[in-house]
Amino acid sequence: MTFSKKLCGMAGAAGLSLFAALPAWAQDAAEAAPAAAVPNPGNNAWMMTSTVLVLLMILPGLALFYGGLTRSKNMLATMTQIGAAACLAMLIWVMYGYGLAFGPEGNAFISWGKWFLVGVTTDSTAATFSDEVISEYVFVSFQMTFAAITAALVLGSVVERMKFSAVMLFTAIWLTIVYFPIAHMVWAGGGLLFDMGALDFAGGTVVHINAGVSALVACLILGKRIGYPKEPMAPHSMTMTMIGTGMLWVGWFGFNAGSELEADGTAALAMINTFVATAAGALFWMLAEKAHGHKASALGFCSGVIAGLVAVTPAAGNSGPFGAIVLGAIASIICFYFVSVIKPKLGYDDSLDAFGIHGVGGIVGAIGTGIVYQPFLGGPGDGSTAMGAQVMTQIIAVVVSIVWASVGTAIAIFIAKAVTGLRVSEEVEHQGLDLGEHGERAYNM
Amino acid sequence: MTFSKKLCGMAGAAGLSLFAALPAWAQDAAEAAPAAAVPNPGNNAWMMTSTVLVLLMILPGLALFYGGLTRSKNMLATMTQIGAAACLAMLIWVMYGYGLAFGPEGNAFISWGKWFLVGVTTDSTAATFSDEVISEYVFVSFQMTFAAITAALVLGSVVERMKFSAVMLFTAIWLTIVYFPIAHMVWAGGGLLFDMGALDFAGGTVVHINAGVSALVACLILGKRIGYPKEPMAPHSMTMTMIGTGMLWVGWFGFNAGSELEADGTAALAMINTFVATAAGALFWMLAEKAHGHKASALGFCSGVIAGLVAVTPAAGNSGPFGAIVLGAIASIICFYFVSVIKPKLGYDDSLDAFGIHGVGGIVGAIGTGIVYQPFLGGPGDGSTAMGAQVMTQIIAVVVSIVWASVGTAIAIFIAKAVTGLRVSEEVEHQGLDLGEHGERAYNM
Amino acid sequence: MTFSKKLCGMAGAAGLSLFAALPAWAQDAAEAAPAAAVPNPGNNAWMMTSTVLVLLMILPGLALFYGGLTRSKNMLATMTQIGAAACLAMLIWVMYGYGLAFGPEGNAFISWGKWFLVGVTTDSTAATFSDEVISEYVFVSFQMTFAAITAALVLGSVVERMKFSAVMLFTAIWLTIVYFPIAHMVWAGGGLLFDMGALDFAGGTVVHINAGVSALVACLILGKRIGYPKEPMAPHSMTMTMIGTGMLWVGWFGFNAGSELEADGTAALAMINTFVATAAGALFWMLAEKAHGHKASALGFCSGVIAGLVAVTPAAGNSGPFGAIVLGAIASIICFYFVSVIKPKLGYDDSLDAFGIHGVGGIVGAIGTGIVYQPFLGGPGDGSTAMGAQVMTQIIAVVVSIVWASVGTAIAIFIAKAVTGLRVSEEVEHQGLDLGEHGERAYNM
Amino acid sequence: MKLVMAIIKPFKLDDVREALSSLGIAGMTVSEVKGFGRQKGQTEIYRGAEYSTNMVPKIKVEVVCDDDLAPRVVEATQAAANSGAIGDGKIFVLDVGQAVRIRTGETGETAL
Amino acid sequence: MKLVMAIIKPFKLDDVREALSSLGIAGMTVSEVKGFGRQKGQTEIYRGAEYSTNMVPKIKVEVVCDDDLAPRVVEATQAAANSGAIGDGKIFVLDVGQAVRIRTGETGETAL
Amino acid sequence: MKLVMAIIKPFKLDDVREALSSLGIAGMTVSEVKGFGRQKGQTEIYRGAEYSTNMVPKIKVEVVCDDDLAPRVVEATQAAANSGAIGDGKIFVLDVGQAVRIRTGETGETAL
Ligand SMILES: Nc1ncnc2c1ncn2[C@@H]1O[C@H](COP(=O)(O)OP(=O)(O)O)[C@@H](O)[C@H]1O
Ligand SMILES: Nc1ncnc2c1ncn2[C@@H]1O[C@H](COP(=O)(O)OP(=O)(O)O)[C@@H](O)[C@H]1O
Ligand SMILES: Nc1ncnc2c1ncn2[C@@H]1O[C@H](COP(=O)(O)OP(=O)(O)O)[C@@H](O)[C@H]1O
Repeated sequence: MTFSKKLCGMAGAAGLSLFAALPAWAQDAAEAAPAAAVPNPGNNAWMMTSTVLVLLMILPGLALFYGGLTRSKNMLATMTQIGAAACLAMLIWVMYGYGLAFGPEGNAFISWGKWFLVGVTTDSTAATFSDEVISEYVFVSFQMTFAAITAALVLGSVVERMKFSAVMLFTAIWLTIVYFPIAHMVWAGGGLLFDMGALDFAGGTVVHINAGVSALVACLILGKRIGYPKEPMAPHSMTMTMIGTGMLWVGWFGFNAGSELEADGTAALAMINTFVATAAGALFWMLAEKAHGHKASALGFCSGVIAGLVAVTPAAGNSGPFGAIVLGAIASIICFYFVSVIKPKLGYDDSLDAFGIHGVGGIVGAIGTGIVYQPFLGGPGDGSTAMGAQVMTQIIAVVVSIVWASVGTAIAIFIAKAVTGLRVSEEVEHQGLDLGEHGERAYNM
Repeated sequence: MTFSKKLCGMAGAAGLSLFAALPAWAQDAAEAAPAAAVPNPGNNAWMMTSTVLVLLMILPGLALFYGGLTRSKNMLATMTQIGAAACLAMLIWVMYGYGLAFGPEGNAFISWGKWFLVGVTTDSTAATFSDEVISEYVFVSFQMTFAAITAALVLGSVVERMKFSAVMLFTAIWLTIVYFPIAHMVWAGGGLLFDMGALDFAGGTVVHINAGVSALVACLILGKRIGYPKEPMAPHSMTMTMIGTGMLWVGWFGFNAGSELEADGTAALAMINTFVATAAGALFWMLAEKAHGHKASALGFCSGVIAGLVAVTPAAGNSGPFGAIVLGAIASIICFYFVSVIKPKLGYDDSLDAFGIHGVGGIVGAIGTGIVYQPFLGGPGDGSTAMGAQVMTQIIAVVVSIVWASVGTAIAIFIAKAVTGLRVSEEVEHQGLDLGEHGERAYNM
Repeated sequence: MTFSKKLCGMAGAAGLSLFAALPAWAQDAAEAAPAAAVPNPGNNAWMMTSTVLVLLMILPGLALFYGGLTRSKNMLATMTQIGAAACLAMLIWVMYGYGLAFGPEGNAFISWGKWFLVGVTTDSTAATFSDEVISEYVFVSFQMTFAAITAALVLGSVVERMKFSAVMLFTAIWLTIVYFPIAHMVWAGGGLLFDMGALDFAGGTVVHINAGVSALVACLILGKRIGYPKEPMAPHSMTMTMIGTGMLWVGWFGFNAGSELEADGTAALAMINTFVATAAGALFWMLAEKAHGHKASALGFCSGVIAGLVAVTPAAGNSGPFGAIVLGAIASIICFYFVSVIKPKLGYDDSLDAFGIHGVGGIVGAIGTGIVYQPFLGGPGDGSTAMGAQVMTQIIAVVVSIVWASVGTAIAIFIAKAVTGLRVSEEVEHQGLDLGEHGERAYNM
Repeated sequence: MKLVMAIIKPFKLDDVREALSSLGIAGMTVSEVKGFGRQKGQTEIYRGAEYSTNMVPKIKVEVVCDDDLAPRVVEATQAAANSGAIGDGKIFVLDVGQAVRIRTGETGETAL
Repeated sequence: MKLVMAIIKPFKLDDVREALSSLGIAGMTVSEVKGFGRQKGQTEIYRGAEYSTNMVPKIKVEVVCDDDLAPRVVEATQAAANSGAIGDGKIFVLDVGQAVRIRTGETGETAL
Repeated sequence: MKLVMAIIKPFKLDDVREALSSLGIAGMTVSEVKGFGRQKGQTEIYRGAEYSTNMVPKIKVEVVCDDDLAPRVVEATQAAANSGAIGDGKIFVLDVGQAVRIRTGETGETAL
């Protein structure tokens, strides 16, 4: 349908090395392949597994990671917001989200068509980066989980005070005016950033910078929690946060290695990178704590895991393992410094550091991908784009995402505020959103 | 071995569209394929993954979902009953369960042969719905997990008061006289309901209606918990229930998409349906709460997820995504109404609503599958069976299951009562089954 | 590179039955296959899934299983030690661990080469036991998770009192002088025990005996927890231990069925064995408790699950299902007897019974594998090696592992003691390692 | 005024609360405690390690009432919490010098 | 000496602690309790089962001080814990016959 | 009768219980509390947010005994709970007007 499809056609056999240089899903993956193409069950199997793994990241993964960090009176509200926002994203995706992001017609900012998945059948397929195809329903499902988790990630900054109704309305608007366009721009052939050659293997820009920046804007407009930062608001269950961390890591392999769309050697590279960058992130956050005179903490471990995962996301298939280790370590240290030293000075209340980790880590990862991609650093690039040029492209992609996400989020939040009031009453905030918004307690021991 | 095998042979190339109309595993899947057939590793991989996912549903999934809803003094008992019943089911399955359900010889109600898996080797294969095969050990394992989870589901109505010994004895008898025959009738070639053309993609009848109805009968005979309904019996940890819900959803993809036995486009259809029907179920339960003047609750979210999953189970590969959404939404609203409004009036004590959700949702799903299957509603049917006729077939299958499950469960419970006494002493019930039956506490903080 | 490679070349078509008799990964799996060989996506998909499953075993699986058994004041420390040790193992693995265990050059005890994964690309492959190959990055990742979990398992005996810094240093040394050599000896072509024909399908010797014995030696040197055994130290959350147990079981399919390196019928055999041996282990532990005059407990269930899993690990593809059942049952009873009757008399403080279950169960499994392997017991062996001879080989392998692990662990612990002091202060031990070592609490309800 | 402090079995809480309500007692404060006494605790066994702590979960109910009502509070509590089995618990009565309602600053019996 | 026992709303604990500190009170003991009283509890609904327990989480603060200080402790607590809404809680004052500091064995007011 | 209320370090509970048993004390009631005092709490840091609550977990032991035994109960508790470090806790003694055994209705010292 779009420019990239032609690109694909021309690329032919030379395509593999060429495409390795492009963002994952760079060609028109959703375009039906020639009639003869039948998915290899191995690729379909891997992609279905990957899709399930991304769901594991959302529920229970992210719900526990975030929920454990809140106070116990807001545990259910946090988990329910994540779950319900993800569900809403799924329904919107099959109605018009897929069309807006990967539809058959489009321009540099948005696409259209295939509303309500019309024309998609059990026989239709989506192209991968080689000559293979996968079932289009798998591609639709896989991408659906990306939309769902990104919407959920944003909520990390606004928990413990935002109304449930506001969360739902915000999510619907935000997906429509922020997520789908950015996904199209970065991943779909003909998309603005795709055509510039920006590297984003598994969603550093689309998912993490996008979610992190949107979270920051949202919490700035929403305002601080009552008592913040004076009153202590320690995580009510670091145990839950650690369980969530483990599940996020496990699920992230679907996210990263799945973004290759095939069970091939590049998927395997994305996998090993997702191990080692994360391991480095975890250990270097703890080392940074030590260097800063603190104890190496469990929350530091968890935070480092996430920072490493975020940073390696755009680089997963675009780096060698040692590039990934360096990227994970550096992103982790920068995120540590940001959330522990800089953020307290700025005084805004991003409750669970959605910006401090996904935003900051995403930016480091996106730019760093331009560096570790180079062959002389062990990356899979062919050296045809100079490092400086690639880094500049990456920076432009980052800036575009930041601007788009900021403006779109502000619009979405203000609409949600006008319609729902946005914030719970002071009384509900004291008593907790579990009782106040959902009429339940998380624990009745 | 059975009628369906012949059917398979005759069906030949035309088989695919024909079989799409039949229940999953409809032909004699366990029959060794011709010597030359070697499983495609991709299909084997997907089916092994699916099998593992179903285990995830049981332990920790269902154990947490159910356990979180009980009082903390019965947490371990609930989890242990589920785990131990599942283990028992696994051992029985390889001894004679597989033979009774999918054995090489049989009639409309039961099969026999392959006791102790005799004749099954690493080379033997089971047919899928196309010309492919999968390793028979995979098929045996996959089906084993279905038996195990169904046995565990039944226990939801009797927790907090049934003796552990009674649970174990009941499970053994119930599997033998209820589960294996129904599985045979619905899924095996030559089975009564299979031959009627009842649609049950992944176990709406065999698993959910069966478990739900059996749960109802079991709790009616067992009697209410002391203090029910006067004393409040709030879930001791909705957090655990939400974790369990997430795991059940994640694992359910093995259940539903795995029931295709291949990693093909129909599996992908089952996958996307399992996403969207569930998302609709979750949101519509919460909407129903709102409409009823309550707050949208976390337990409502969880209940809606399960209701959606249950309803889409028979329809997973037998519906288009929007049929699945409607089915999930309707089932969820009906289940909400049933457990929140009707059940309190009836006054029986199905502690965790095994009937209210699995039974009711299963019935809605089974009958609804006859509707959403139609091509004019976006379903994959070829229109050869009129909607009315298909719905009638579905209703008959539902009625047969209900009758069989009720009678069999009553027999099993009465035997368990005669042998073990069935119910713990009043003192143990007060003190909790964790201490009284297992000598432990779930939490020693 | 090594002897086995030649063996492979010679084995040719006859290889399959021959290799079935050998440990998994027996040939030089890491050797690049001929240029033409391309991995079947189905096998790659299964191996990536398996790798992810092993991570699930570590985090959250083992972290929860172990963490739940400690007192709440040490929950985070336990989980963090497991997580951080696993991360360290991953980094060491890609730096020099893979080279020491599966490097291109080597002798009977150790190999070398491929430092920093040099030469491994997205195109390089590792041989399986048939003519197939898988991506080498997948093989590296899969094996990496084995090193990581084994390091984490050892820590079960020393929790609640060992310094975090000591844990990290110990792990680095222990992997280098204990794990990598034993992995090489057992699994790499040319390795001492491999060449002897010792059977170890998925790591009974390398992982479980090794971890169990090392744990015993480590806790003997470290000393008891203050108050042990007088003061009660009940598990702070059996709920967490049960979640962990479920995840370990789920993940173990990656461990066992993944060790076939392909998604074939033998992987399926390993899968069904991992179901039934575990089910038997769980139920027979509870029966042993009953027989001993106790109540059948939840911790008994969990312990039996692990004992069954440990015992079936070396036997997974080397036994028929009923051999596996017997093995699981016997190992479980022996482990029960060991930890409940013998251990209290010996008086050492292996806090979480890493030796009592992994060590003892591993030994039973390793020796038992020599028995259940025989064709007249339903095993897949071809009868060419007499049972007595095979059992003797197994015993030798066990003894070598025990001696090597004991000596190596003692060295590693003494170095850690010299450098870090090994044990936390008495005050920190009273107060808990969570606050004392990490500055956090697991629960702030 | 008197502080009536009762240590009761957890499942008797509802009965006690109802009994006190019917005496016109409008408020009480409840906490979870552990009791040692004649009643044996359950023996817990974890992998062979046996804990027979003799420690039993109990509920402590604290009610402040005026002096006249105190005997009837004690009586009603005793009647409601009684199951006839060992471990039913104790009631202790202490003197209270002063009571203040925080919201209004009222003192004495009107504060209750 | 007096034992001042205050039942307050959980989010007022910090204010009370500060108020007492500024009176020179060096120590206090705090516990989580549940209160029944005029303040209505939240209604919780779980699948149609409605629990309106009237049971509200509260914090109990116990401070032992010498007799002279007691009135000021009561006053300061009342002022700090007051939000003007139903359920702010109560303060009770009891007599304490003896106090001992475990570490040193000191008794009486010096033990506080 | 006297109510001896001791605030002690959690790991001293077993010692205290044994000491009281050997005085013939048959029952006691124990609860988990948090103490503020001279003993510093641990500083917890979560992503740069530092909480030094000065709040330390303690155990409250409540024993009712007859007047004669009270001094010995205090003494034994003080000896058993003493570790010599700051934060060992306090013992307070209050008068108890009445005691009732719920099971039997016995009152006074025979109820203990
Ligand atoms: N001397 C005491 N001081 C304080 N509490 C006591 C005392 N004796 C008993 N109790 C409390 O009363 C509870 C019940 O006492 P117990 O001796 O078990 O049975 P009974 O009340 O039937 O005599 C104990 O668990 C404990 O909480
Ligand atoms: N008679 C009483 N004895 C002990 N505690 C009481 C009594 N009355 C009230 N309380 C405690 O004080 C709390 C607040 O009382 P409540 O009647 O709700 O409001 P208010 O303090 O504004 O009158 C209750 O939750 C309970 O913990
Ligand atoms: N005035 C007081 N009233 C009530 N409890 C007190 C008081 N002072 C101290 N406590 C309790 O005693 C504990 C120990 O006191 P602290 O000042 O830390 O050390 P020490 O007992 O060694 O003087 C505190 O944590 C608190 O629970």
